[in-house]
Amino acid sequence: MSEPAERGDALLTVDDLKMHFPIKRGVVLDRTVGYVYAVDGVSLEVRRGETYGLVGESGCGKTTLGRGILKLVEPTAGRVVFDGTDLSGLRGEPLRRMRRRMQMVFQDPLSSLDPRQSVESLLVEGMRAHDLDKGKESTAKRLRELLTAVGLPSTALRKYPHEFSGGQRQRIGIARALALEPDLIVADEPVSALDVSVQAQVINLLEDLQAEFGLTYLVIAHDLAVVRHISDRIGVMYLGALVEETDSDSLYAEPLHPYTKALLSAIPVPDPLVEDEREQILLTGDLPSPANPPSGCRFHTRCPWRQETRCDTERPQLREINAGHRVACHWAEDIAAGRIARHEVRPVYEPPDADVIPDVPLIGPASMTEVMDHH
Amino acid sequence: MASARATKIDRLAGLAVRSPDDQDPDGAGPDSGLSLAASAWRRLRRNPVFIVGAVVIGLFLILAVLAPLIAPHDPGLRLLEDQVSRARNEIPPAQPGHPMGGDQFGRDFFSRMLLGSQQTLMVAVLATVIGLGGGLVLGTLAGAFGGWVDTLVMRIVDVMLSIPSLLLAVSIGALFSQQTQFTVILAVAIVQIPIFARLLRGTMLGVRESDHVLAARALGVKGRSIVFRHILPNSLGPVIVQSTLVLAIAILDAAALSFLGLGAADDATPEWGQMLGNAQDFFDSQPHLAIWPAACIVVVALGFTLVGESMREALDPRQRR
Amino acid sequence: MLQTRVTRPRRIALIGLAGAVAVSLSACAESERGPDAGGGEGQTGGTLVFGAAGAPSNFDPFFASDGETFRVTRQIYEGLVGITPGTADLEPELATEWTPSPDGLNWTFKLRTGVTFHDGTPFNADAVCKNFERWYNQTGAGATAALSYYWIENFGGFSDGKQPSLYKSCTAKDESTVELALTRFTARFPTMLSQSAFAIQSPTAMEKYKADDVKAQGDSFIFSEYARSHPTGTGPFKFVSYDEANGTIELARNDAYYGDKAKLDKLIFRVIPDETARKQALEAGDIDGYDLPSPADWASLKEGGYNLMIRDPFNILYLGITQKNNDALKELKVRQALAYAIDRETLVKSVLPEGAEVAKQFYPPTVVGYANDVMEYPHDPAKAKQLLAEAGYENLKVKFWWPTQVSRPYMPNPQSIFGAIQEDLQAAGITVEPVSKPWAGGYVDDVEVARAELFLLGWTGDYNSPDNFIGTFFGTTENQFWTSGSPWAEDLATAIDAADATVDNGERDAKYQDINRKLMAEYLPAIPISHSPPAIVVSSKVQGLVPSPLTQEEFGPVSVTS
Amino acid sequence: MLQLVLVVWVLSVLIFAWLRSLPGGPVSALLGDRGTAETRAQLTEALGLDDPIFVQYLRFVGRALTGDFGTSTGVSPGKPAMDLFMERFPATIELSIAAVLIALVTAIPLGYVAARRRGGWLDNTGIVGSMIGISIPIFFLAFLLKYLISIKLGLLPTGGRQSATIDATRVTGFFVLDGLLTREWDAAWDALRHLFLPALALASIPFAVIFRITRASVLDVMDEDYVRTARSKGLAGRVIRDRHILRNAMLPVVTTVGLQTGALLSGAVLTETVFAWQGIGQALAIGFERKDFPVLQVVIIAAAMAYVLVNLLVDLSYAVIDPRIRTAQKGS
Amino acid sequence: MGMALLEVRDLAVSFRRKGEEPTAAVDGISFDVHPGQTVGLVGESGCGKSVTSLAIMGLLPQRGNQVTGSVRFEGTELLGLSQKAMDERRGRDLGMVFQDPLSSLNPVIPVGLQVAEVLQRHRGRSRKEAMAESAELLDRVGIPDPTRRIDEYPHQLSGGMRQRALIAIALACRPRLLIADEPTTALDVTIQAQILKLLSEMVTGTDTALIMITHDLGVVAGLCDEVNVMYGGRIVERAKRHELFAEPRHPYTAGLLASIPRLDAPRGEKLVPIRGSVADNIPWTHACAFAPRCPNALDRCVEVTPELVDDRGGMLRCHNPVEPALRAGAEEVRA
Repeated sequence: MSEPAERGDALLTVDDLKMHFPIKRGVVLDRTVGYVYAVDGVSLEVRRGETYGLVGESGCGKTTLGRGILKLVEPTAGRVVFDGTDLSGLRGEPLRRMRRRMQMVFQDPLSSLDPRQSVESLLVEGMRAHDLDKGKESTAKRLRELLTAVGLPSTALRKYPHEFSGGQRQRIGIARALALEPDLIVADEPVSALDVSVQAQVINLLEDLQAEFGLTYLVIAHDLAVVRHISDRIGVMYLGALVEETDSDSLYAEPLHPYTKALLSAIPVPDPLVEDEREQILLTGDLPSPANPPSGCRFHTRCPWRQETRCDTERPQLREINAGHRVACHWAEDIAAGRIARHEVRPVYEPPDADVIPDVPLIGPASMTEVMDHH
Repeated sequence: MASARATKIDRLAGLAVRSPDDQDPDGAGPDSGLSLAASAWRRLRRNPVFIVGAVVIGLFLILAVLAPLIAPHDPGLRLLEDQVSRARNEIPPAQPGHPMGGDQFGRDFFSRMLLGSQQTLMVAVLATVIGLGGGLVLGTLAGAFGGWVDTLVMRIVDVMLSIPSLLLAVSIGALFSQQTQFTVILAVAIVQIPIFARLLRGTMLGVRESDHVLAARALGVKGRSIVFRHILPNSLGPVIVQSTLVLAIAILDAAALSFLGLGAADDATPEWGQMLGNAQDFFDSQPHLAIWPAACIVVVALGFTLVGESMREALDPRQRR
Repeated sequence: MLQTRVTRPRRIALIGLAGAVAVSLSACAESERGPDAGGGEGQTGGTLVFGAAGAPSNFDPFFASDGETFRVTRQIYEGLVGITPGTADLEPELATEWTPSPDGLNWTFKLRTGVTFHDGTPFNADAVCKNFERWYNQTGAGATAALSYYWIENFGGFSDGKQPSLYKSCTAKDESTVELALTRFTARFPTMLSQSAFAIQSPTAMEKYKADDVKAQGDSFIFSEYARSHPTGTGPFKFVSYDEANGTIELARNDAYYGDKAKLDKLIFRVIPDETARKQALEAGDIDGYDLPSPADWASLKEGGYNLMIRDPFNILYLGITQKNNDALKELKVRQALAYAIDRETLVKSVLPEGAEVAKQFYPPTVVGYANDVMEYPHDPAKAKQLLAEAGYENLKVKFWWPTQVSRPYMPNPQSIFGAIQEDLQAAGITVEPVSKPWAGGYVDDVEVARAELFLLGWTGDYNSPDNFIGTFFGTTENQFWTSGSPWAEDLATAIDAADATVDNGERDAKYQDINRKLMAEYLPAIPISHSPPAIVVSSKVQGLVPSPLTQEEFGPVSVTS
Repeated sequence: MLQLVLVVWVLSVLIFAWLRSLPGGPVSALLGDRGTAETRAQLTEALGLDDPIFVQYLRFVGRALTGDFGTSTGVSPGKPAMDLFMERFPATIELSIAAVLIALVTAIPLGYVAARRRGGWLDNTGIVGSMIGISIPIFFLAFLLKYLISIKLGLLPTGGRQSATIDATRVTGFFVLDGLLTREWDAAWDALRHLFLPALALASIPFAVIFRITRASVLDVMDEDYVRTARSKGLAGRVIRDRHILRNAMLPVVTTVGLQTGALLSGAVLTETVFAWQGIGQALAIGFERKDFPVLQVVIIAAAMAYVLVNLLVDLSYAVIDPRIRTAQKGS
Repeated sequence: MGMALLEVRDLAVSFRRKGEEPTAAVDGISFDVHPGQTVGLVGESGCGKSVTSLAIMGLLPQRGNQVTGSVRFEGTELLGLSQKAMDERRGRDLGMVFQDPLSSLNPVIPVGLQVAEVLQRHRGRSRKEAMAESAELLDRVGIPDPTRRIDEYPHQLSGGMRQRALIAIALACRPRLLIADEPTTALDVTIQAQILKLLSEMVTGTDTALIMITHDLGVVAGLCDEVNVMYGGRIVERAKRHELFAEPRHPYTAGLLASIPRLDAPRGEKLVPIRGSVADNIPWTHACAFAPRCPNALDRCVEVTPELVDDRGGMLRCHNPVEPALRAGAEEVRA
């Protein structure tokens, strides 16, 4: 965004949120053989009017965190406070009412739109659920406003989702969220399913809408370039926890966490000059299984700055190093100051757990044959 | 462990939740933008298998509707009884007014074949409707509520599924002291209930976790509304396909019950399966009494099977080619 | 009450008593079967495979009551008395002659000598008495009607004395003379001994294999080892094996047989439950013959060159009437109206097989006491309507039970018979409400406990005796027809008993004729419909099979050409 | 395993209650038209059928625990139901295995070729054939086969498991196998001749299903990326077919074969009746007609168990074929 | 630069469906690849880049498509080659790495064998030799503990390891040409960096040529010598990578560059999107397919098909290319 909106108080506070999912297995009897620690103690704050970007690689728990915040999936522990209301105890009707104020934009615009509903009924449905369709006239007017806002022609109302292009569908998804006049929009990978040439349209739209309606965004994405472009502040997640949080500019300028550094250096830049010169911090190995996270610092198995002490045993907490810059690394200052040198990391190869589908902890397989279909 | 039959049904259920355009991105064909149903219909319309099946079913339906008007005689009246002789094993031959002669009781065989279509259709449709209805109720209960309701319903369903279907139908058929067309329908239908229930529940569980249902939940749409406006309508595809196939199965099962002597005792209103079952004894001497109903059953069952299978193929993107 | 003094000479009495049942005396004179008694010039050797409709329940005929079992045991065992092949007439078998005391209570049987059981033990008076003692001393499961049906039917009770028994004692006078003492006179004795259930079995084998070790278990009975795999008789065939996995029972020629040795090396019964399958097995040459071919197949079997033998009908199909639940049926006029309404001539012609006859009374004409001048009910719908009107039941409604999943010799196709009668009744203005039930799935129960109103049922005679028919139907007042509701029920039962106890032949014949006349004219507790002939079919290779009206064929004289 | 026990127990209760509520029963079956009200009552008492259902059930369970499941009243009167089952089960297994073998050896190659030549005459014939296979009443097909081949042409026996005149030694109850084991070649050949037609009729449904699943599965697998990878390696066609296509395509086929057990048991009731095959299918058909409760109880429960067990085996056999399952199991 | 290893001339691929007009997926593209060179094919989904690679490899489905033009590999025409002759070359001279490493590996065969079977096929190795060599290859592509891995199945490996295994398969016989079709799209960025590094390591210093197919301009910027930008089944621009990124000439290339957020761009800079979507293409027959979305479109663009012509050392297919000055201006802003 060109001009960051005025930064207000916290609209959303997440406090030590944990989301663990049991892994069930067994040929004859299902039993819980372990847990996937999808989100394992995340605390963050989203301020009114800002865009908070949550970035991380697949399996880091960012999507689960987003759904947990909206209570679409029940968290295991921790608190989510939205505008002063603790959502943890909220259930049933009050929770449903609360949903009006927190909306979601999904990754896949096609699958998130019911193929059997026209755009009109898609948009009206949420309004009806919250008694916002006061009358035929006013509803029609509201629909026109929404379409104009997301840049769709009013003829779109009678059409069905499959008749639109990917970018347009995402606009419909955004309009659906907007229809409820929410305060917070959680956008989960809002552009990653779109063609590159179309991504910019949606990114710009999101920015414009924020300016127009004073929205607060929580943007979840794996593409750091996109997140950095759109967000005021960014949280970097690794294996179920935040490792670094700061504003967008400082993140690029002075990343403090080794993981953030590696992540930034891994992103290719469409400029040969930059590419030819830059120094890459290549991480070895793969993301450990969230069902069996490493002890101590979750990153220590791959960290080029890992130290013999502390890293393996003591889990670093997020701590504020500079103003508004929090890092979960024992040695952040020393690394920044160059007191600790990078070293080789011998890859500790850990095969991924075959059945663990970290972000989809929903139904366990009914039998061995059913597992087959999960490829 | 759920039986593999149950698993198979669950897998069928899976075809509804698959995303419609999971083709390779570069080969995006002309129908990549169409919805599941629309593109399925497009594929169906061009599928000769479907067309043949649809034509067969169409003719069968027309016949069933018009049969009472065309049929020259009452199928229950022993009009030609005087030409029947047990002693000489004679049945009335074709003659003016009775183009196919009479059956072993001297009833007009042509009229019986014609009206048989109506009764056969009734058996097929009623059995399917009852099976589907029961399955819908159970499946919706399980699929919508989940939790212990799901567990309970599915345990019942699993036990039912662990008995081979014809065995179950025969057992149910034997339960009635007086066998009528309705008991046959019921026996055939009850066997289908667990299949429908499991199928629907599987699909619903899949659809329940789909993005658009999540979206509806995020919108704050009420639970009932989510079930009936989103989950259920989007879960019906495989169930509809299955119903088409069950229409065929019902006709075949009814015939099997008759063969085992569990068909309707009263055959004044004819039904093909029953006619076939009862004609087995005369196969050597009067083969046409068996062959005609058998041929009609095969053709109609084939029609339903063709339509059902082509619908399944059309709905299953993996088979899209 | 049965003690009628007989004053005629013994010889006459013998002739009278035996001859009253067995029409021909020649059987007695011909103490040994002639060399060609089996008929035909059939060669010796070979194997005959005969199709059976069901598995035998066991091989101890005393504990059996079904035709499938008797068909097998009849080849293994013999009784004291037998039936002349092709007739229903008595002839000597293991006893060469028998003499009653004048009061008919003590019977002296002279036994055939030189006879041994298949296990090599001798057949003698002692063996005979051991059989009778065994029968009489049954207890527990062995004394239930499901097992000792024929004993209970014919002799009544057991040694426990709960029910009176016809049997009193058996004494072995010498090696080949047996004296049987009865508690009363019955015209059925000794003909009743021709029934397969009273075949003489080897006491040694029975003891060795614990023949009486039967017990009720679960829903049925467990038979003894003897009954399952060691049947030992004196007949022309010996038991070899029962291959249950393949459904075959194998018998082999008894080379030690005292009479004409069996011509076949082996006689195999193969179980093929499905009727159509049986016919096809014959046509394909898998079997050489089978019993009770469906009348629908008769014509094609004959055309196919098979030897279809139609037996004389020895059964009765009747339209049962239960007076209990429908007041209208208590009226004689209504029952007569039903009789007039039914067109039995057409029914017999179009629905029943060749050789079937309209039944004028409750047993076939070959049985003693048949009255030629009973009241007849020709087809007359007008008369039927008139009678109904007179009785005040113009709009008569009846529930009509008919069985499914069954075929009996007297009722080859219940559905056809029901359909024909239903149409006739309706033509006479009677409203029929059909109730169909599977034979073993409720039909028999309903009929037996008099729940039905009209029903189809019948009876196949076991041996030539009127009592075997009408005695079974009306011998007690508690019966399926609910005759106890009628004033004449007691009279009828008494009359039947009296006739049976009448020693004098002519007198007895007259009594039975009188009963029959009354049954048809004054009582009409049910409506006799027809006598249907059961058939038996063998391939053209098979010679020497003499069809028996009692469906009791013997395979000893049978031979096959290859 | 626990669940299997549970299923069996629930089934036993259901089936017991169910059968006892059927009209008619052993008394009618035993006495037929020769019963009188008096003898019926006497027999009912002797057999304990006048006791309350739960007493009867307890007695049944008590006996069942000692391996006694009652005695047949109709199919083979007087024979313990369990003995009857054990004796007839091999017959049905023999028939089913033969049917599955026929289906497998014809359907898999045909399905493969049909998929490779999609749209060709063989493909179209196969599809139409398989659709007819599941649309034709199996008993009618059995009947036609018997009529044409056994009766009209006289090529094969009309029914039974072995000619009555053959003197064969019984070892396992599988007649063909017995013949081979005892070197009674004529008995084996004779049993095989008896087996062929019923197996062929019974094979119609598994053939249709296996053909279709093989075809669909091969079509699926042919489109898989790893087949493209295999082609990109320049591998020989045979290697691609055997190692890359068929091995993967067989996974759904294995499940299907397991699922077909149910259809086989259903089909066996009809086929065995037509061909007078002394198996449990025939026992069931007769059992229902003659209300042979002990036999029905044993056979239905055993059929359900066999069905569940076969499918459990199929599930387990997956691990042998599919390494993905194997490691998942190791992990648990 | 010597003789080209691969010469693609007028390659066109069209798909036919029953009862439909054939659709052209690739519409007459030509390019050369020289030994040791890395050539990029860049474009969005549906531009025909993957179809091109499959056509070169002869891996298009056997039915329903028509391939015309010429693909010469070391002077041999590949398109007309028999299946057998093509099999001889595939895996030995031509290797390919696919997009989805999980689905591209056979799930029921151990990884080692999947590598070894190429060696058995083309190098005539016995199974034992091939397995040993397979372990070495896995080691070379950076799979730790290769002797254990060779007996494991694809699902037991992580995404990155799977892609390494695929690369090992493709490189097993040291092919002259390696085609990598979106090899990192399915991977996370940190893994992507590993794989890209591995790929460039494997080809630099050898004479193995690499065709890199991707939608990610960033990937191309760091890897390729020459870049072909594809749109609607045709090449619209070709240039050396420095030239391409410094002075994009085609409005599509320029538009792409301007529309993607760059990590190094200052925050607050508004993205310039390309309007419309890929579906808004029009056929090349009498127009420029990009015209409906093109900010520079002229009337001529919808009347005359632009030809691919030489342009400043590269090639360009545009009636109204972007002037360097405009881009230079943008460059300044950034600097």
